[in-house]
Amino acid sequence: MAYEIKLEHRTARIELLNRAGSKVLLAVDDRKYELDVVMVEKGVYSILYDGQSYNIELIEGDSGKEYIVNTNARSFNAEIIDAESKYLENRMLGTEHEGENEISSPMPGKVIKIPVSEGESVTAGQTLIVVEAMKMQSEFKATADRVVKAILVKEGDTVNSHQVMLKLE
Amino acid sequence: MAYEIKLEHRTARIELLNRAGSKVLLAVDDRKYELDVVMVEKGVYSILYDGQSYNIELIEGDSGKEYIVNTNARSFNAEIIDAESKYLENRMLGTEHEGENEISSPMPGKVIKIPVSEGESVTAGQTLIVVEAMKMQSEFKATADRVVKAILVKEGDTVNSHQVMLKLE
Amino acid sequence: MIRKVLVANRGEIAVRVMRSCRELGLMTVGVFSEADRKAMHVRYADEAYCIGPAPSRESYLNIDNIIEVAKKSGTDAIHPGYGFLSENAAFSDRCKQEGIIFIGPTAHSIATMGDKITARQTMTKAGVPVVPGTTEKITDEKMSMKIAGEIGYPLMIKASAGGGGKGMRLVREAHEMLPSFRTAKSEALNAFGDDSVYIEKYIESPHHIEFQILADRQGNVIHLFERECSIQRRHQKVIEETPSPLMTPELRDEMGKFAIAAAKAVNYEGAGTIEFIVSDARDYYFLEMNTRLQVEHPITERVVGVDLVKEQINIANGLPLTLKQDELQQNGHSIQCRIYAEDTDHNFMPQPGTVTHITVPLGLGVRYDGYVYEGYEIPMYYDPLISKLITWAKTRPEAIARMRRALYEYKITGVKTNIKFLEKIMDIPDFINGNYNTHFIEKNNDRLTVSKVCGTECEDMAMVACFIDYLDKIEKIQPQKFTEEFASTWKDFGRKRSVLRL
Amino acid sequence: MIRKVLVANRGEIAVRVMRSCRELGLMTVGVFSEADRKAMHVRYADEAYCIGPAPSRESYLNIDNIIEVAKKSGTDAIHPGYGFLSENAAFSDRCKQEGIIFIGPTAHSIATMGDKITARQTMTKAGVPVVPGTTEKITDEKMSMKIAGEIGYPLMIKASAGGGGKGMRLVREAHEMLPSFRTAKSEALNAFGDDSVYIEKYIESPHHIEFQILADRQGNVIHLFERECSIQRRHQKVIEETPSPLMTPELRDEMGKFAIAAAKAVNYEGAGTIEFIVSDARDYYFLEMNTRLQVEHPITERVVGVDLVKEQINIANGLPLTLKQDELQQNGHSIQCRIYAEDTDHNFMPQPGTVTHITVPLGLGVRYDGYVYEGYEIPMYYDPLISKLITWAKTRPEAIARMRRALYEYKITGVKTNIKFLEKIMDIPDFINGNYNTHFIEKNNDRLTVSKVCGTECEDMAMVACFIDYLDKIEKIQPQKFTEEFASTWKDFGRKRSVLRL
Repeated sequence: MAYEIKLEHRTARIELLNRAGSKVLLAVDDRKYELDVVMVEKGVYSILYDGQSYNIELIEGDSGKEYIVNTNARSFNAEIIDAESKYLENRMLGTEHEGENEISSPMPGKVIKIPVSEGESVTAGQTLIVVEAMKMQSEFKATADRVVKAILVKEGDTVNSHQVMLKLE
Repeated sequence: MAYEIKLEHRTARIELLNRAGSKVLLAVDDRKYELDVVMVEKGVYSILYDGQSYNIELIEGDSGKEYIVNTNARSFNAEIIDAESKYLENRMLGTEHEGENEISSPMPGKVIKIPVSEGESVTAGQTLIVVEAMKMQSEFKATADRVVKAILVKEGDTVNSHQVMLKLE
Repeated sequence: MIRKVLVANRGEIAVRVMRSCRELGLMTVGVFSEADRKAMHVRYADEAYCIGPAPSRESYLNIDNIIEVAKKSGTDAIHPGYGFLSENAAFSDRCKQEGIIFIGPTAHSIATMGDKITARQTMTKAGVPVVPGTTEKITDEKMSMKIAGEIGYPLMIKASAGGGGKGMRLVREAHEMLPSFRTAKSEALNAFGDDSVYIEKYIESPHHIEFQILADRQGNVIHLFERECSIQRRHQKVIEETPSPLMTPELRDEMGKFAIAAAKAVNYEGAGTIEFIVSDARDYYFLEMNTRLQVEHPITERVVGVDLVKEQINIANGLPLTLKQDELQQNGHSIQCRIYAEDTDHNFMPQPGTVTHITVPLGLGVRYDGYVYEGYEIPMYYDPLISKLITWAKTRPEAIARMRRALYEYKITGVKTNIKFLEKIMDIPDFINGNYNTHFIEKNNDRLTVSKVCGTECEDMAMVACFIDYLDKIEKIQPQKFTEEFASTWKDFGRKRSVLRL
Repeated sequence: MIRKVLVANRGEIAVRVMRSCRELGLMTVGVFSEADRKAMHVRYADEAYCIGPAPSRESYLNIDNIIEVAKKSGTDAIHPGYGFLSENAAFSDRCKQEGIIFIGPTAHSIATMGDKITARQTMTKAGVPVVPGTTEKITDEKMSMKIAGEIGYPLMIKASAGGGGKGMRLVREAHEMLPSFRTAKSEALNAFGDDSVYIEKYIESPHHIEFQILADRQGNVIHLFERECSIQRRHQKVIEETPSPLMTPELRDEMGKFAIAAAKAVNYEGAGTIEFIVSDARDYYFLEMNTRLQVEHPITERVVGVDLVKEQINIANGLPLTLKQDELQQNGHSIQCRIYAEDTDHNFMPQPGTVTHITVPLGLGVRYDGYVYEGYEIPMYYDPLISKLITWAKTRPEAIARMRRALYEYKITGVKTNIKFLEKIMDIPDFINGNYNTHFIEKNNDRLTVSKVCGTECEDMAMVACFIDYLDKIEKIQPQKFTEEFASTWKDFGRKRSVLRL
């Protein structure tokens, strides 16, 4: 069994060589590891490597292939890469990054104000939408001169994390 | 929907009259309750009745119909009684209590000593088996003059909670 | 005597107040918005009632609904916590009218201290030093230029009804004065419906140091020493400690006396805090009074050895203070870190969401005041404060070492928090040396935004955990095993059915 | 200087020791038996190594395996915690031979205090009062009768190598003497391979009061006041507090001086405890010395404001004590409750098992030292101690109220615990009045075995929770819904497969 795993900007191939209970023998690229791996609580792994005690916490993303990984030192985004992901990635390389044409909220919140309307031309730095969460208002601004293509929410709406609120042309 | 529920020595009939989200209308015997019931954590219920805030914790038994119920004041054994349970209970009433012929451990442990053998006659108070758990040894004794019918474990064995270790005649 | 207390608040402070009520043998009544049915304070209270929809204005700020619950439940007294209605003079007054004890000061004290210009005037009259500036509201532009000239630059323009940085402008040179004056007035009008502003001298490198006071109805007022609150982001405190590294015994004594004078000037009763702004040269000026319990009150509790909520309740019961100024002392050192659900890499953007896993730091010298639990969804409607972590030790270096240890142990998954950010602060020389002011986070921004190093081996382990988790997940739903699984689903159902006799 | 510490223990004490090591910036090495791979101390340590199978004799008591790990990991020092190898003279010696610092006293101190007759002799020589009785081992029956006559009845026969109540007999009248002497000898032989016994006067209504001491290599010895440990079940402490309700300042001073003399008599170094037996009339006698950290050390830490593990490490580093006797004082009152996995209704039978849910008590004045977590299976091989709950307050009544509150908040489901039992103790007048001795639990047995009242409404709510849980469970597997469910299982699988691209 082997997968490529992407950890932020680094990609490595992990191959399972042997496994008996919590004892795992595997290779990360060319480096072999003999490990003792157990899930101690849901999503919490304890790994012993050559005596070193590592505690790793995972939060699974929606697709089942993405994780947020917390080590003691820091937090990473990780992704399991298989044939499907590779295909998507290759295809993506050819196209423009879609995100730039969409405005989405990074956290759940409430739409307070939409000072623009569909079809309107906006200039870089102009506020497109204001979202409030936990007593803090965040203004989302145009990063370049654009035209508002579609407004998908209205004032007073509650939005989820990563929900697209506005599209630009 | 209605079930009889046995809480230690008391049995009551609970009937669901209405339910909308967390709001529940039900009757316990003749007493009607309008409640707000939510499971806040796995097995942990918060019930509001006329403003009173109750916290109830459940531990489900193996059969799915038995619970250990913890209220703030004390702990109970509870059982959902349906047609099947009633039948079993009625049948049981006619027979002797089986438990008296068996010796089982109330907790997981290790068998330290079995000073009797199969077929041996034992007298009331005689030690039949010694089990150790958490540095404490417990002696299980005969409650009446009996004959050892079967010994199901051996010294050094690990036993689970409620595992039958010895049968008497 | 008070027997039943309604806590008109939510989150960690509601639970904290109820804990002291329970220790006193008092019954507690919780109130909650529709978004808070599963909140810890509802579970903790003896009684709990819904007071309206999620937005604060319709629930936690709805005086009528809260009073209705108080009457229905036979409450003797209301504790407002901090925030929400805690500094609302009308609420204090309404409680009085309804014959319910408000655990806090009178409407008069709240109102006097709530309006910044009136507070400045009152303090000046009482001999408490205030930041040099106007004592009258200014509306006239010519007058503003004249006064600015007298005070000298740099200076601050502030909204009289202000708060939260709105209607506030820093003016460094004379030519900026008029435009800033106009914007400040317009912002103030928009935000508070009142365009009156005033002008104060701007203190460079300011420290925020506050004094805790307690005052009873018999007129006894004591102070419980200072708290250093200069570590702030977005004008909100992040870390507080006591004693302040800047303080000297003489200065403490002087400022403490002024704090008492300030409280006496408004016939204060209950627990309150006098905030001072202090320059690097240790010049100090009255800034404002918070007429309620502070978020950072636990560090004072730990070092002085009192329970401030119990003191508040005793005062509300009309009892005289039993603590005497000359018997009080600061024992050791205490630090508090505020744990926020926020993204420290993106301008401290708040992060509501569901907490999937928590490991709470415990052990010697650690106090933890929180309210979230595993599976709890932090609502988007309220403050992002998750918990407060308080350490104590004999010395400041040991208290810092203990905080570093506690933050290392503290794990929350599911929402982003500032735990790692706080951990980094514990390693910054300026903090370790106690050499900081309110510019600390800005000044140390580079060090605070760098991630801790997770070397190649550490990265490998992070990947291994994902790998193993993914393998085990796939194992469970592998197609070749599916037919077996499928069969066992039937079998499972059969087993469950026989057990349950459906 | 010590840089890396191996903690030769498990459970709460291993985690507690590692916390202080972390605060000191020391690396920690954990060791674990095969039953403890998922234990908290393994997760907490910087490094962790397996040292053998579950039974203690093959792992936590296996000196060779522990030394091997110490050498492999480059450990400078070993902390033994309490229990296991903490009072094993051979282990202390072996560490010395291997060039590893043993964080504890020398083999000589351990051995002298470990043999009860030798300890009695040493104390008598040092002028420390001991319980009237023999100073020599007795094997002869006639001699035993003669000595018994001189000491007077009631008296105790104790095994010289004894512990845990084995080889111990209470003799109330002369005619019981010979039979008891014979049984005690035979029990002692069976249990310890040594049939020597000694005789002591029996103290009616005894109190167990102990003094914490610290001694450095420079010969400085201080005491950190007393702990009252009289609340016991099966000869094991359940609740401890400091100050002792029985104590007077004069008595404290006297006993403290004897505690120091006792430690000096064996050239002690490190942290240790002198246990005294005290009569109602406040006559006191040396009972034994524990040459290690005690389970109940946190109450001393809280009231005196020290970290005893850090003091141990400093002493092991050869540093002189920085604490001075005349600068130490007891500040407020502290109580510790030991939380055991046990069935208090059935002779405190231990209850290993899986913890399904925990709510930890927190907030002002509460310290929690534990190691179990949700989903953790408490193994059957070791001590049933789950955690220690410590409260502090200015006064004893407030510390009791706080403990009552903390126990109310503390919830563990999955295994039976003594939490409710402890809660009841907080309400018993003899405890509240501080009027108790080691017979407390026996004496108050009736009050302690009665369940708290859960009235009809409370019972109804208990049933309602079961009812709703059962309904929702059935809803999920109802037969009429099964075909739909079945279809959705397929759909689910299809969805998962497309997501995962199997």
